[in-house]
Amino acid sequence: MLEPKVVLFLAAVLFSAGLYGVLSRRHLIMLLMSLELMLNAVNIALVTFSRYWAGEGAGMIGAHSGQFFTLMVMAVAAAEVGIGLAIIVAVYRRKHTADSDAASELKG
Amino acid sequence: MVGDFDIFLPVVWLLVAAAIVMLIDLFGDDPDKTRMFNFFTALGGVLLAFVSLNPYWDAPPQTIMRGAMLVDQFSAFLVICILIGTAISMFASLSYVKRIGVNLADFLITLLLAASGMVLLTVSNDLIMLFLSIELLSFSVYVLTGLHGRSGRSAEAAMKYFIMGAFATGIMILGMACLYGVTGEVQLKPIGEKLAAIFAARQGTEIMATFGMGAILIAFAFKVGAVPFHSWVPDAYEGAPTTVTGFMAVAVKAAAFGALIRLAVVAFPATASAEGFFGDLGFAGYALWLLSALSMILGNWFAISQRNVKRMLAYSSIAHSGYLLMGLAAAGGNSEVYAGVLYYLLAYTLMTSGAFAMLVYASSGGRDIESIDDLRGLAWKKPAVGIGMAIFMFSLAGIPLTAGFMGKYFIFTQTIAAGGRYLTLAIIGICTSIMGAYYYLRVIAYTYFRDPDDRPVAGKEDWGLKFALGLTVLGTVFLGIFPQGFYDAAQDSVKELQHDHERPAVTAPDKPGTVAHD
Amino acid sequence: MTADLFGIFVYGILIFSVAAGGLIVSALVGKRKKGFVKEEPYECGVPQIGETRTEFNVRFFILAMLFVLFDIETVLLAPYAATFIADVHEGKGLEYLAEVAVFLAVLGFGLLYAWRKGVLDWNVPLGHNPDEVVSRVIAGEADDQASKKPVEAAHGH
Amino acid sequence: MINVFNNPELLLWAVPLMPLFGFLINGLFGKRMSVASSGGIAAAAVVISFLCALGLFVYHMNMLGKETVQSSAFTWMQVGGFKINFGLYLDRLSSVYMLIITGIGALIHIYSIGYMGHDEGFARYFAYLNLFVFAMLMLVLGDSLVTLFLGWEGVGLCSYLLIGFWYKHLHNTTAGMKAFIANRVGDFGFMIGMFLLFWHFGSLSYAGDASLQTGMQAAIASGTVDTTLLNWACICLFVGACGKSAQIPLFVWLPDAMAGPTPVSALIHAATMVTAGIYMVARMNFVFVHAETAMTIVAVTGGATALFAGSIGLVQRDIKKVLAYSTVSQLGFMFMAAGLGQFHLAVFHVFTHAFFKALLFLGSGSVIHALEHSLGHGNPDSQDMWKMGGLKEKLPITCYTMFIGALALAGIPGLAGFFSKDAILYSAFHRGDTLGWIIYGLGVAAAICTAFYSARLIGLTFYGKWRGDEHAYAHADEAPRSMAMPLLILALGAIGVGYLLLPPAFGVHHPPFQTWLAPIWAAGQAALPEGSKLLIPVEHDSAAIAAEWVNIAISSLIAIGVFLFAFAIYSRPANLAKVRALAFRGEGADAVMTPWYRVLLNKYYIDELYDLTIVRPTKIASDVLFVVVDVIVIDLLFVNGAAMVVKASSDLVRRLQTGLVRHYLYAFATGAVILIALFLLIAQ
Repeated sequence: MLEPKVVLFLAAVLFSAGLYGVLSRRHLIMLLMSLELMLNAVNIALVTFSRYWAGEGAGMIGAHSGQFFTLMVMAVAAAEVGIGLAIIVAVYRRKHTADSDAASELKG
Repeated sequence: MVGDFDIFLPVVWLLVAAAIVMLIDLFGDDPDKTRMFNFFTALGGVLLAFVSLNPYWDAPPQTIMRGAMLVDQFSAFLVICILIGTAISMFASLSYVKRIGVNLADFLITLLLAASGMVLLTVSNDLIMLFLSIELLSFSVYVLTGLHGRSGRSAEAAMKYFIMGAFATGIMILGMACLYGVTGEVQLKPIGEKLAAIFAARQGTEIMATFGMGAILIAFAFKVGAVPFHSWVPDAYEGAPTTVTGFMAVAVKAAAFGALIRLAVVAFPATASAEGFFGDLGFAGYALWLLSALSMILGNWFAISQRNVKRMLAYSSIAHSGYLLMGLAAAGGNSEVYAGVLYYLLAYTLMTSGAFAMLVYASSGGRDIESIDDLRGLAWKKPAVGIGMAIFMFSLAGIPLTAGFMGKYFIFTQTIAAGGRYLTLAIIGICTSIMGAYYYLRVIAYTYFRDPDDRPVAGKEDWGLKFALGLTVLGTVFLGIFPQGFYDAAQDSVKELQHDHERPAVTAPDKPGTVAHD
Repeated sequence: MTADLFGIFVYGILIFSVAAGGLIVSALVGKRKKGFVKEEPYECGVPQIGETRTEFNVRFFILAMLFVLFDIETVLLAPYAATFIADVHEGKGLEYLAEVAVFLAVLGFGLLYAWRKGVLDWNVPLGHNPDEVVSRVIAGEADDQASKKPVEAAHGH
Repeated sequence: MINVFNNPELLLWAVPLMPLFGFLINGLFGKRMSVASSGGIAAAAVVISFLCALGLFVYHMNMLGKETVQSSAFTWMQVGGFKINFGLYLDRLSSVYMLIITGIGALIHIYSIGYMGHDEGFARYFAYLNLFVFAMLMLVLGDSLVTLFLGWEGVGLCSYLLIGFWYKHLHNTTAGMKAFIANRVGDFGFMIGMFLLFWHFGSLSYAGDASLQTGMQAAIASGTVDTTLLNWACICLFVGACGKSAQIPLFVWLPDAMAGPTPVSALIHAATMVTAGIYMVARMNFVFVHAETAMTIVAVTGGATALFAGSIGLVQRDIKKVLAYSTVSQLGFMFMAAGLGQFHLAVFHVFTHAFFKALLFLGSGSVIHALEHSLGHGNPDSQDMWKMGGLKEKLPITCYTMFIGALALAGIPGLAGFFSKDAILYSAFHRGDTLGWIIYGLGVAAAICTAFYSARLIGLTFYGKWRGDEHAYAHADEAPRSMAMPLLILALGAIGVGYLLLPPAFGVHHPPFQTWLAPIWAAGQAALPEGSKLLIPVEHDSAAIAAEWVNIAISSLIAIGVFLFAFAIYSRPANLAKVRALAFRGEGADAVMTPWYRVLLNKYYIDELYDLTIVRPTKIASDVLFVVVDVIVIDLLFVNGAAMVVKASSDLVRRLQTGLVRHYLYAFATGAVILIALFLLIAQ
């Protein structure tokens, strides 16, 4: 069995990669992908914690909530992609580019 | 489970109304004919939700869904704020959405979904519900922001809000994962108990707990638009359709502050340790202190140079978040202040949604009021604009006999009573609200004391807008002159919140995570 | 166990610092050149010739998105199934059946909405949405020269 | 009706509520009413209110001997242990103010019917004016500092609305803004002062069981009077008073506020609102007597303001500006008295000043009204004294009543202003320490200025030769009866009210005004140590009487001498015209100068000399003073400057909001990292 530490490490690396992507990318689709990466990294961590607490003999709600939580996050992430894409398309139709810098009409 | 069904009723009515409007929109032939029917269906949903709150007023708290939700008077108070904001936004939008080329049904559906997300947020009692309801309201508000189909700015605003919001969601879910990781619980009360134990034991896990709480706090600070997580606020507020902006400003804030207070009181331990960042400050006192001070200073400071009225109101809403956060921060020293925060939220709901409705009303010739120059001398062409705008601006500036003054008064006196570093915060608050008076009064000066331009003013406004304005004007003045009844209600609501969650003193266990699983 | 996680999060913060450091250094040291090529999402320096990808009909994407949404929401039945037996033993089976019926009804309602809005019709044009936009956005491609100009102009001042 | 009259509480509520009803009626239906009905309702509301006040004062307080009338309406708010009842409280101090506000208010409402008759916005005007009276009455009749503060804000709001009444002139707008901002600075001080008092005493009420007075008594009894805190509290309260009562350095708004309609200037900016600061200080006298430093600051600020504003008043051309600076100067006198501990003299000067200053303002309004007929509304020439002269012929009633007002203002013996001002100067003279002499010096210098500009105003306006547009002179008509009647009543007041507080030198040891107010100061006086300089003298030995005679002689000489001197100068052109026939023999070019004229010319040399040696340097000095202090230091740096700096910096920082979403993300992430790092650091 994998050490929880290792899996959590993976989660942290993925989350950081997502964070880095959000901060360094300008293309909106890449931004969206990085954001999803962050959510999914947390999913891994949640599942790991859930397993850990099951091993500690925690009550049912405590032990399984992490897994429920993950499912919920997945569903929300899917919805987020849907809405995100719709918004990006709306921006693209007006600015003719998916570069986040092009949308800077509102400022000051 | 089915026995508890009536507890869901507020949300259910909103969702049922949304579903009916959806069906009419799908199967109705002519959108113009079904317009009024849609509107009254949605309004009926809001009213029924309001009525179905009645059993929870003056009643003991009830939990449902194995404790995932908790309905008490505290949430009822906030739901009232949210429903008022929703109803005002609906009334104000009746003809406005048509003018900007949006299908009324689309608007109503999304608005009702957002409102139900907010209602759920105020009754959430575990991390999963908290997460889901925040996402439900956020997604709806993203869509509402980008609803103005013809405007590039609306799309840009939605994009910015979405990217920033999704980022904040990522941070929040990370924080929630950390809290779950250290406590093994998702419900707020057990989390609070275990966190208290963890902080008492101090075996290293408190670092992760701290990190988790910090991340959640940051996400909420983002939702309420506190500096330095405020950057989306002016852009999103300016780009969104005006009535949506009003809704965003008041309802999102009420829901987010409600959830934040519940988190602060229930889940984040105030008694964890004598020193450190909980100490006498209660929940994350330093951070809230800092966020509040920054929001008050920068919000007002940025607002001064704005000529775009909506943008100015956006920065002012950041400043108002600062005043509210001041209440939360001071709660570490004086928990009476929560009642002031609730009162302020109600006052803020009325005056801000009123101010935005007034902007819609003042829009002339089918054109949105953008710059403050568009308001020149409007008070003489449309006296109602002058009086209403003056009342809202006086209220926002915190001038006596208005709701805004009483709200500030309650928060400030309680913060001062908390003493110590909160006194400094209160002084910053007073100074910045004097600074704020400048730009609010400038709006009045423009409406009254500048020569009107030659542009025509719009003809007849619809009754919905007038109703919304009448309600908000009367509410603002009434709350300003007779605050006591509302303040008592707020105090009752808060008492219950704290009473219900009074925790027994926690002794340090041998090992974190092995405290009794209840 | 969780105590060790601090190291991981320090690592995370380190990653962030490296990211921030790179951004700050490049912002401070790097020269700023604005131009058509620099504004391209892919700054590889090679001029783009023609379309690099064939365009898909936008409906592929919308359908795919719908599929993902419904697919994942179906996953939410899993926790329901996990607790179902226990509740049946408690004699709450009917209630739970009603609950899942409501859930499925909501999903079905969403499908109905998409259907009536014409998303599932293959041959009818999609409202006023210009086709192919989604595929172009996803491919990260710029539009043709003509429509790019306003953006250029916007960057000019 | 008899029952209402017998019930003092109902009567008390009627006093502020009548103007409120007037406001509501005018505000809601005023548009559809004529000038007569709109103004009639407004005036009737205030007249009824005055009658109620009179009933309370004469019947309940004097005949039945009721010391106080209290009426608590409801618990307004309760925050923690802090409870505010919303109620009214009438005692001897507020009764004086109540009578001034309703009495003079009623006269000014009546006057306004004539004055505003031709203005299209009269309904709005009367609505605001009624609202003002209501707010002002709440200010003086409220039973706690919080109610006082609400009224305080209310009168500020009304003043703001009324100053900006003629919105078409952009200048008015900025004047309104300036007034409002200066008042906010004052409010800020007031609020802090209130909080400090609340901190110390746990109450803000001055009626009922748990009041400021009982808190003060308990503190004295237990010896825990924190004089440092009280000093700060009183200084903060005084900052508030400076804002409202136009003292250095917050006085700049008052001269600008003259942009509003003239009756408004008379009511708000001379008789009532600007004296709210004095009311507050007098109300809090039992706190102020414990704050010696604050008292010194009050006295010195008052003295300095009196002289400073008086000297500026010497060179103003605008008739209303002269009166405005004069008001600032007289308010300085009042604070001087308050700062010396002689609160009754401050209130007495408020009382007399209300009469003669309202009279002067209404008179000047009558002049402006007469000239605007042909010069057109808002023409600055209608207020320029250099373009007037000889109006006595055209406006006899205005002239003579204003002459009385000017004499009273100048402090000519026998008139109201003399008694109140002389008593203030005497209290400084009598004090005998350095502070007393400084204040006395400032006061005497200010009194010289006062006499001078009073005479100059009358001389330039009503005497001499008409120097303006002939057409305007020809069409200048005496004011209608509704305007003349208030002038006459106020003139009677300006002559008579001074006799309510005759000096002990005249053998009056218990003047009615002083006796009436004595209970108000009793607590404060009792707390003062024996021989304190702040005590109000009760016994007058022969030495004191002698000193008082000296003081009376000095101030009478100054007033009469300076007044005659200035009047001789400024009514000179008229003499010139009269003697012109004697001066020249023949017409045109072959006119020959007569010896008469040489003498006259020589006198003119004296005038020139005077002009060169006294007038011009004074003028230059006060011009420089005006430019440097008023415009540069105060206008630019203090009021506008602070706002400008904030605005400019705000313009700079708003560039941080670049509009690029990635910059927002950087800001978010940086903020998050700093905040979380802070958490982790503190948690360690």
